[in-house]
This record gives sequence, structure tokens and C-alpha cells, in this order.
Amino acid sequence: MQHLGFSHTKLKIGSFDFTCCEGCQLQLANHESSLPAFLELLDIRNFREISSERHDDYDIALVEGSITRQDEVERLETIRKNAKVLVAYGSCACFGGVNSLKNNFPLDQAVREVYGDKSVDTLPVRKISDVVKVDYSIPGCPVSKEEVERIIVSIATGSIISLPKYPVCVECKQRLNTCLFDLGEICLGPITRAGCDAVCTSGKTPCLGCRGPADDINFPSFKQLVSDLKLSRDELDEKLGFYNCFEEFRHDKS
Amino acid sequence: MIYKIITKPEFRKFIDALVRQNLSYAPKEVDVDKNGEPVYQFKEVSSVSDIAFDYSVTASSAKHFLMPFKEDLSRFTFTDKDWQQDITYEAQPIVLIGLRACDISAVTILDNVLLNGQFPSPHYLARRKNTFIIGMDHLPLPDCFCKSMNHHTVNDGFNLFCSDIGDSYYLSINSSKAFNYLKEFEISDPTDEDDCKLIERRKLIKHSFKTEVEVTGLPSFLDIEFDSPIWTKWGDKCLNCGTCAMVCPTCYCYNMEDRPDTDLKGSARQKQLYSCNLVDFAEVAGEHNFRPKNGDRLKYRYYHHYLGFAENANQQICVGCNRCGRACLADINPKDVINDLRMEKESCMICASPSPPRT
Amino acid sequence: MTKVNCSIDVHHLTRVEGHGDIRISIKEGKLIDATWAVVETPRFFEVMVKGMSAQRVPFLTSRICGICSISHALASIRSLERAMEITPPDAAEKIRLLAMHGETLQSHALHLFFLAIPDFVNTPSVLPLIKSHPEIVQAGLRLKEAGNAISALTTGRLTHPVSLVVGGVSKAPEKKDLLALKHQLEGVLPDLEKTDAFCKTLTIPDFTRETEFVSLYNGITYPFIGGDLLSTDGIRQNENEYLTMTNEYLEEYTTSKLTKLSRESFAAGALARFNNNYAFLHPRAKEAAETFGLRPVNHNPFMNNIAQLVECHHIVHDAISMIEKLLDDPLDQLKTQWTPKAGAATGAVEAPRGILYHHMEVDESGKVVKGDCIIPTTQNNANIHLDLSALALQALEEGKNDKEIQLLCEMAVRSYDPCISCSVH
Amino acid sequence: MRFTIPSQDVNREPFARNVPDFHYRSALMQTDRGYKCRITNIVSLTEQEKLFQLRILDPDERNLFRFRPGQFLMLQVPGYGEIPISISSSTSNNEQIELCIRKAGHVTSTLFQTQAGAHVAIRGPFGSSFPMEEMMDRNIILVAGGLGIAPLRAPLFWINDHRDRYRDVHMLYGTKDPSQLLFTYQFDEWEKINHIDLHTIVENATEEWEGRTGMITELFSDIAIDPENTYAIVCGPPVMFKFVCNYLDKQGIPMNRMFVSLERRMHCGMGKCCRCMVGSTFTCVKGPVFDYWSVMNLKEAI
Ligand SMILES: Cc1cc2nc3c(=O)[nH]c(=O)nc-3n(C[C@H](O)[C@H](O)[C@H](O)COP(=O)(O)OP(=O)(O)OC[C@H]3O[C@@H](n4cnc5c(N)ncnc54)[C@H](O)[C@@H]3O)c2cc1C
Ligand code: SF4
Ligand code: SF4
Ligand code: SF4
Repeated sequence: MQHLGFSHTKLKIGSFDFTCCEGCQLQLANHESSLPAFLELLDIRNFREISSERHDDYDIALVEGSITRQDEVERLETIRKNAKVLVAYGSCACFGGVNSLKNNFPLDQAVREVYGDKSVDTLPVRKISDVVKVDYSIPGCPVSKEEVERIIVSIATGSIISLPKYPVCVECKQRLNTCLFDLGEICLGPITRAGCDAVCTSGKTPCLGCRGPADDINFPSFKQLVSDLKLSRDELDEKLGFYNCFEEFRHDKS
Repeated sequence: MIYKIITKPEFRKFIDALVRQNLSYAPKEVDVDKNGEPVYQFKEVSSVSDIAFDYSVTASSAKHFLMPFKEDLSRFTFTDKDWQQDITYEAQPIVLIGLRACDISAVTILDNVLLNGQFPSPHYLARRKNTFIIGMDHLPLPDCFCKSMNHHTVNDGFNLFCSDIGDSYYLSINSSKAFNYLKEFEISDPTDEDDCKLIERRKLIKHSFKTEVEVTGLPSFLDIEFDSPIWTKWGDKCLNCGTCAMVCPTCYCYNMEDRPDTDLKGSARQKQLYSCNLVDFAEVAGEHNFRPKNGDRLKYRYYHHYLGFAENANQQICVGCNRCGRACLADINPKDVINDLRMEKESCMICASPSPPRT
Repeated sequence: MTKVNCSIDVHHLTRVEGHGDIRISIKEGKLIDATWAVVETPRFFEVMVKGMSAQRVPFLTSRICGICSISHALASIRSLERAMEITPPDAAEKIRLLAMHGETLQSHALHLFFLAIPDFVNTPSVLPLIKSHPEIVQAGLRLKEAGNAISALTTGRLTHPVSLVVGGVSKAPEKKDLLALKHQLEGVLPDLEKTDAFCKTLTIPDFTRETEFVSLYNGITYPFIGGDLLSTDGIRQNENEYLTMTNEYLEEYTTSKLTKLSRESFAAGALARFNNNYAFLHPRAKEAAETFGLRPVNHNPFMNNIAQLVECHHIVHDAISMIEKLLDDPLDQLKTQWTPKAGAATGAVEAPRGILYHHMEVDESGKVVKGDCIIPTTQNNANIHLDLSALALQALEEGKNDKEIQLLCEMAVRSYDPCISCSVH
Repeated sequence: MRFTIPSQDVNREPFARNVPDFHYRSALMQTDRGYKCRITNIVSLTEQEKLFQLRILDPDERNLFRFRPGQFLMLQVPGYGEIPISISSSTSNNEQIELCIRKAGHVTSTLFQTQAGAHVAIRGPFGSSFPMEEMMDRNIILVAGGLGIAPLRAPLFWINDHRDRYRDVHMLYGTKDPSQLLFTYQFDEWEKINHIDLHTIVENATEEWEGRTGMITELFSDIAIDPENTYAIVCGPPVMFKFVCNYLDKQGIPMNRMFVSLERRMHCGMGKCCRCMVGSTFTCVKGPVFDYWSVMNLKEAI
């Protein structure tokens, strides 16, 4: 920000993936029109998916995916040591994501089912912050490129990073969608953090809460809503558990 | 105001000509809800057949045509050691068709808030001046309470208002532009019979209201009931979702944020409509929140709507459309909240004790 | 003098989706070991689907892969709809096909420009190309953007579709947006020409190893969703008989499974589709193939890159004409109401990297009791593996050094555009 | 073509009543455009506070910008945001504006990185002010807690400019630690030149600290108050002014002669964004300066 009398050096960045679908990394390559400008902000030191160059002198590590094997723990710890700032991006990194559904089954049973008698290394799914300290989280499945861009710009300009504190309904209403509860569905929009521009509900698909709970949600009232509308509690639980973002609320069986 | 009569087929021709030539928005059916009822919204239309003239109510109001949910108030362009601020007040002319009397009143209220006083909003003015409004009357829905707010009729704020008198519309023409357009179509002067029909129609509308909200003396109630337990009661239900404010035709609170461009060569100062129900509405640096509880925030929405804020001449800004009540998932609606407040107040009057002490 | 010793160890191959290692060791002219090992962590999707409501399943399975999420969603949807005997409306089928086009176009563009081309011009990534070949990078970005635009409009988002649901499509694209999309697609036609011209300047390694190719086949159109299973060795099967086509097995060195059919290995993907369905390509795509000397049946794995480019031609033209038809459709009936029903069936689709099978069994309440997914890269693994040995030996004979051999091997693996996290789902 | 609505045409229609005249330059600028300023100097006061001296670049705008003690402005830091800040300089100094800013969050942290010579913008002045004329020929007690001294400097400068029109002036100033005392370099000037009776106090004394230790209310024991003839201006955290005003109230100073400055979240400064509502009052328009009686009547003010 030359005009204010200070400037910033390019961000030395590394992007790393653990157990996930790599969809979040893929978002970094989207938004084609602003892509060259976006890459201009960054000095990519390590990004296996798009470049063969690898260096360990990055300031910011973008970490995608959850942790499901011992070698991943070690790799993550090294990354944490090298990086000044560690950003968990994507619901897998921030909450465990869909991978966590595995934790609903006994591990050995899961292995037997898929791999028979072959021995397969695997651990219960953990989110990044269960293993190392996370400086910032960008949730979403996948993350929205706009938000990643905004946050990278914030880091580049030395701004404070914040996510919307309000729920998805705000954005959903701004897109003039018909509320899915009016269509007889259970939608997690009222308790899920906004910032996705209500993509799912705008496609008439209920929100499954990939961005995790908004600030200070009123869960008892939400539960009341579901029961008042005579909607299925099982379905609610299935939705709350989908991305593993509502752990603390899901088991509140009251 | 000039009054004319136009037959319904001729009216359709008129509207068709208008919408084919202008960017126009009118009620359209967008969904069918779980009870089989159609859901309407103001959407872009390109011919008269797109328009649902017999619509009940749109889920969202038309305010965002005048006051977008998100807009850039100004832009900064950074140069080497300096910057430049650019502001444009531009609006594409639009036609809004089918606004109800209360919707038009809401626009007038927004005019008052945003154009009066020391700091009028040029952005709003640019849009407002380029908006051509055609209003239409309707029979109230069971939960409309605009009559209680005295907004079931409207005399101002539109270009043309159409009252349904059977085979024809009774037109109130409030602008020369509208009058000039209509000259190209078959319109006639109202006969005595038409006048009678209009009066009948108005009477019918007036007597069709099923929901009454007693608002006399409400401002002073609200003033006294600031610490009433009912705010906690309703606040406990509120999901802080902001839906009510988004669909409301008069909620206008907002948030400002600077959004630097990805190439860092400029930045937009973005305004986003907000809601006093959202958690960080009154949060300041150091994480201090002036309204930490749901009830505090909910209360403020009611204060703003029914007590009025000093800057807008203490005007009540609710027009009684009940869009907020219909949209609220927690089943919070003005009628119930106000009645509750009134009961609370009246029970206090009976025992002659003051409202509960503030904590 | 020919070289006799060589040892290559590539840990976590770059510019591919997921984690895989290449290990080659040659001693005194003899191949000791050549492996393509997938070291990605397994995720157990087949276990996760158990007990999940059918309507939620496509949202889960699309998360198998960030690049081919639409294929995964549609494979699940197809298998569930067939299992529960749901017939989606016609218009929904069209939108789904268009969605596939979007995904294939964006995936091919991503692979060609970001992952494959850097090897051919000897740069570590696409980033230096932004400066040295801005024209071609821009063309690539526009093609990718067009693919993304199709996905966004037809499924509500670029990655992980939101409006593809069991029973149809939950939200219709607006006509106005369809029209804009059509214009955008017309706008990238010159970019395809540019890419053709550029790719002609690249040297495609001369390497051939005869193998079997498997793809979908319907005998009417270039296949993307459903149909029979066809191999260049002459095997043809019904979709539900997918297991006889794949014959999965496990190896100790890799976390991904492997497959085989008539021979030791087979290949799926753009080249396989091309080899089996050349007749159904758009004329303009055939023309493009001709200029590269690509004719069925081609056995050079590096030509998979060119087959992808040829498919891009086909897709853009086909998408334009599909949109023209959709613009005349009312698009008001997009979803069939359905009630759960017990059953089991397979859904096969042609993902960008080849044939993808989902097989689901549901109970009468619409909950999945068993799931099976066989992914294109799984099917290609054995073939990649065998290609590597042959390629390394050939290169050795040509007197190439370790570095050159390593690059060649990496390029060969990348040609398959392997999608590793997919393969270890 | 006849039915197209060209914008000029619509513009002539008198839909909106009381249409303001936006060609009037000052009105236009105050709503969205800021006056561009150069940061001429930055003085580090403590670790957390800096004094920014700004000069409006355009001479016409500089002339246009006149304010009263107690008013605030909206400070725009392009690319970062806009925040309300009290004007902390003399109303008679038309050449430069001083702002005393504490590092609190996003925008303020950025300001702490800027260098002299950088350009920012201001909109305003906004809000109400201390009724300095009404206080003439009376005693004044200024009470500042912590950063509360920032908005107090404007009235202090005013008093100094018109020192003969005021009787006894006491200034009570308290902070947590001695290191947090701001403007210590001006203490002598205030006391010796302007004859302000300055009393300071800190909550936590250090070894070097020779002054008083305790809560700010303890300073009242040092001064004699003539309730009939005294006005008070109190700025600081809400808990502090509640205590101070209660004390002064007990001393017999009428509530409408005590003034406080309130803080709320603000995004516009013009009574539009509604973020600063207290009860049904806009802090940015009716405030930030309120007399204590009004504050007592504002719901939720303290
Ligand atoms: C009338 C008035 C006068 C003020 N005078 C001064 C002063 O002289 N010196 C000083 O250091 N501070 C003053 N403040 C407080 C100052 O405005 C906040 O410290 C500042 O807004 C924090 O912004 P930030 O971006 O650094 O913090 P963040 O916490 O990052 O704030 C984000 C946004 O929240 C809003 N916000 C946060 N805190 C406040 C707040 N306390 N008041 C209003 N909006 C807020 C702003 O719009 C800001 O852009 C004053 C506040 C008001 C209302
Ligand atoms: S659909 Fe979901 S996000 Fe949208 S308003 Fe309804 S509950 Fe909120
Ligand atoms: S009142 Fe209802 S609509 Fe408004 S924020 Fe609360 S729950 Fe949402
Ligand atoms: S507060 Fe509710 S009833 Fe009143 S105008 Fe707004 S939406 Fe309509």
C-alpha cells in the first residue's frame, strides 16, 4: 500500500494437501479473469498440484484436507515449523469435513469392507487444529474463491481477517430465494456462517452447513423450529453430521 | 392527480408496450410452497404475459431496486504515492409494476429517511428519480395489517396507481410521463358509475382486513417497556438470521467495508444492507458488544419500526405488510409481539406498578 | 554406448491431482523395478455412504474428487435412479449432459494448460508461461472459464454441484444466462484454433505400447452418461455387469486398487473414448484429430493429451447446439417426484479421465446399504505401471540420461491426467 | 421507441419530495467524498496511542472545514476503511487537524503503519459539540479518563483561546499506568501559561511515579466545587463517567450542566446506517456530546 507510505513484499506461499478431494486447491485456479492478478500477489514456493518447484521458505502455508494417517501428522508438523502463518482452508481442514463420516464406523470394519485383508494405514479423522496451531480458518466445501482472494488480499495488505458473523439466511434472502423450509425441507442456513453467497440454497438445495456454525447461534430455537414443522429429527442429525461442523450441537439430544 | 379509466385488455396492451421497451420488474410466480401456494417475487419481465397480475404478495419487497443489498458507494484508485476517489451517481431507468399501496408508502418512507435532513443520499436519489412506479390495489391477505399502520391507501410516491373496478382499472395518474404514455391508448374519463365502483372497491378493501394491530400510544409504551421481560421471551426464539430485515420494505440499516481489488490497484467502499438482529450489529473494537443478547437486538428492530428514530421525525416506519412475520422461521411477527407488549403494559396498569426495574 | 544403470525416485509427483510416487530402477540394462505407487490416504467413501439417505449421497460422493465432482454426482444419481426406478425428466437429462460437458472442458483445459504443457516447453509450472506465452495461457484460461461457466450455470457452482439431485435437477438455468453462455462458448472457438496451432509446435514423444481401451458406447452419440461398456478387444457388456469389466485386485505397494480385462492392463480416458467412438465426434473435432495424425485405434499414451484437445472441440460445438435446443424448451419440468424403493443398480459415466462406475444398493426407506465406486484412475493404474517399464527401457536404449528418463516418465504419468485422490476414495 | 424511459426525462418528474440540490458542493462532499488530507506529522504518544496531524490539501475545502469542540469526523483510510474519530485540535487552527488515535483494530492498526506524507481523507465534521458559549463566565471541570483526553483537547484549546471568558478551570486526568498519560509534554503549558488547574492520578503507580494513586474520583477531594457556577465535561470509559457524574450530581451540579461524549459503532456519521442508535437517538447526529440528563434518558446508554 504505497499510497499510505508502506509497502509489502510478495507473500511467499505454500499450498499443501492432506486427506481430501483437492477441490479447494482447485478453486485457487478458478476466477480466471482475476487469476493473473491473484498470482501476482503471491510468490509460490511450494504448490505440488500446479508446479514442480519446491522450496521450504514460505511464510504462509495454506493447508487443505484432514489428517488420517501418521505420516500426515509428521508432514503437517514440519509445515507448521516452516510457516509463519498457517491457514486451514476448506471444511476438511477446518472441521474434518465429509471424511469424518468414517469415524461413525469402527476403523477395522471400514478397512475390511474396502480392502479385505490387506493392511491399510489409517487413523480416525482429525481436523488440522487437532494436530497443530491454526492461525486462520477459511471454511467451505469447497472454499469460495472470492473469499480466499479476499483473505489473501487481507494478508497481503496486512488487514485483519474476519469472516461474516451472521448466518446464510442473510445472503439467501438477498438472492431472493424461496426459503427451503417453505418448501418442506430442513435447511441449516439459519445456523451456518455466511460467506458462500448462499450457493446451495440458490440452487434449491438445503444448506448442509459446510461453513460451520455462525457466531452465537440459537440452536435450541432452531431445533424447536424443526420439531414445530414436524420435520424429521433423523434427517436433521444426518445434515448436522454431514461435514462434522456441528459436533458440539449434534449430540445435544435434548 | 388525473383520473382515467382503462379496460383490462387495453391495460395489458399498455403494460406490454411499456415492458418491452424498458427494464421492468413485476411480480412473477417463482415457486410453489409446501402447502401448494404460489410464491411470488419482483423479477425482471419482458412481456405482459410474464406478469402475475393476480399475485397475492411478493416474499421480498421491492426496496432493493432503490437500495441494492450491496453497492459500491465509491471507488479508490491507487497510484504510486497517492490515490483518487471516484464516485458516480448513476442509475438505469427502471419500471416497477404491481407495487401495493403499502409498498409505495414504504418507498415514501425511504425517501424521507434517505433524502431529507442534512445528509441526503445521492445514490438513492439517482435510483429513485429513475424509477417509474405503477401501483395496484388488492384485497388484503388475512395477515396484512397495513390498515392499522394507515398505509392501506396511498396518494403519493407513484407514477400511476390502478384500482381494480371489475372490467376496468381506475387509474390515478400522478406524473406527466405516465399521462403522455397513456394518451396512446384508449382511456376514458371516469363516469359517476366508475366513481361509485371505486368507492365500493375502497370500502371493500378497508373492510377486508382481518388483522388489527393496535398502535395508538405505541411509542410511549415502547419507551416505558424498554426493560420488559417480553424482549427476552421473544429474543429467545429469534435465530438472529436477519431474514426479517432483508424482506422488509423499510429496513435500511447497513454496513460499510473497504474491499481492495485483487491487483491492489484500487479498492471499493462497499455498502451492504444489514440487520439489527445480526450479532455484530453494535459490536465495537475490543469485542465489546453494546447489544450482546438476542432480545436486545430484536427489541431494536421494534424500536426502529414502531417508535421511530429521531432523525426521521419519529415516524413509525413499519407499513404493516407482515413480510417479516411471514418470513420469520421462529414465528415472530409484529402483531404478536406488539400485542404481547400491550398485554404486559396493561397488566402493569391494573396492578399500578411500574414496569420492572432495569437491571 | 548405451546406458546401463538408472535409478529414479519421484516422491509425490507434482502437477497431478493427489499423491503418487514413481520408482524405477535399472541395473546393467535390466529392469529391476518400475512402479507407479499411489500413496494417497484412503477415505472409505464406500463405508461412509452406508446408512445415508439416497438424496444426500450425490453430495457426498461428489466430494470424492474436486475436479470430477459432477461425474461422481451423476454416477451416484444414475445408479440410485436406476435402483429405485426413477425416470428423470427429459430436460433434466439435457442439463446433466451439459453439466458433464462443462466439467470435461474445464478439466481438460486445466490438465492441458496447467499440468501437461509445462513439460513440453520445459518449465516447472504454468507460471513462467504467463510471461513467455501470454496468448496461449489466456486462451487456456478462457477455455477453462467457459467450462466453469457451463458447470456454474447448470449445477449452481463450479466444484461440487448443488442442483444435480436424485430425480432430476433442482433449479433451472435462466434463459438469459443460457444465451450469455452460448455467446461465451462461441467466443472460445478461436481459442481452440490457437491451441491447435500451439500444440502442433510441441514434440509428442514417440512411444507405443499396445493395450486394451475401455469406454462407454451407445452407438448413437459420443458417450458421456450411461450406455454399454465396450473394449477395443471386442468385449461389450451391459452397465450393470461392470464388475466383469474391471476385475479389481490389490497390490502391496499401492493404496489404490488395480484392474484388468483381456490383458494385463487396460486404459480408460479421452484416448479410450476416442478409439471406441471416433464415429460420433463432431466433424470439427474429427478434423482437428486428423491434423495431429490421431486416428483410431492409437496406442501412444502421450496422445491422450491430443485426444483431450479433440474432445474440447467436440464439447464446445455440441454444447452450443444443446443450448440452442434448451432455449426453446420450457424448462419447467425438471424434477420427478419419487418415493424410496429397494433396489440395486450401476451408474456409469465418462468422467474426464475415463469410465466411472458407482454401484448402489438401497433399502425400502431409501437408505444406502451398500456402495461401490470404481474410478478411472484405478483402471489406468496397471496400464501406467506397465507403460513406465516399457518407456524406461526404450529411453535407456535411446541413450537418455536419468534426468531425461525421469522427465519422460513423469510426462507419461501426467498424460493419463491421473486423479489420485479419486482412485483412493 | 416511444415508451422507453430515458433517464433525463424521468429525472424531471417530481417523485421524490424535497429533492436536495446536489450541485451544492459541500452537501455532496459530505455524503460520500472525503476531503483529501496529507498526514503532515505523526507523534508517538505511547505504545498504543499516536497523534496524527493532518492538513486538508485543497484550500477551498480547508476553508470549508470548520468544527466545534466535541465534534468528530469520519477518517477514511483508502483500501482499509472508515472510522469515527474525535477532533483533538483547536477550532481556531484552520491549518491543521489533530487526531489522537488508539490502536484498536483493523483501520487503526493500519494507521499505525502509515508514514508522514501519506494521504487519507476526512468527512465531516459530524455530531454535536460542547456548548462552550453557554459555559462562559463559569467554572469548568474537565474530567478525562484514559483516551477520553482526545475529545477534551478541543474544548481545552477553546478555553485557552478564550481564557479570560472563563473562571476557574480544573482538569482532572487519570489513567491506569503512568506510561499511559498522554500529552504530558503539554502539562506545563496548560498549567503555567493557561492557568488550568491540572490534577493527575494513576491506578497503578510505578517506582518513578510521584503523583497520586487511585481512582479518578479521588481527585475531587483536591478541588472545591461551586455547584451553582460550575459546568463539567466528562470523557472516558462508561463506568468512569457514571461514577464521576454521580459524584458531581451529589455535589449539586445540575445534570444538564454535565456533558459526556458517547461512543458507538458507526459506519456513516450521517444518521443513515443506524449502527450507533442508543434508544431511539442517533449518537452520530444528536451526539456524541450529550448532557447527562439526556444520557440518563437514553435507554442503554451506559
Ligand atoms: C464519536 C466517536 C469518537 C471517537 N474518537 C476516537 C478518538 O479520538 N480516538 C480513538 O482512538 N478512537 C476513537 N473512537 C473509537 C474508534 O472509532 C474505534 O477505535 C475504531 O472505529 C476502531 O476501528 P478499527 O477498524 O481499528 O477496529 P475494528 O475492531 O477492526 O473495527 C471494524 C469496524 O467496526 C467499527 N467500530 C469498531 N469500533 C468502533 C467504535 N468504538 N466506535 C465506532 N465504530 C467502531 C468501525 O466501523 C470499524 O471500521 C471514537 C468513536 C466514536 C464513535
Ligand atoms: S433457505 Fe435456508 S438459508 Fe435460505 S432463508 Fe431459508 S433457512 Fe435461511
Ligand atoms: S425475528 Fe425472525 S426473521 Fe428476524 S432475525 Fe429473528 S428469527 Fe430471523
Ligand atoms: S416491519 Fe414487517 S410488517 Fe413492518 S414493514 Fe417491515 S416487513 Fe412489513
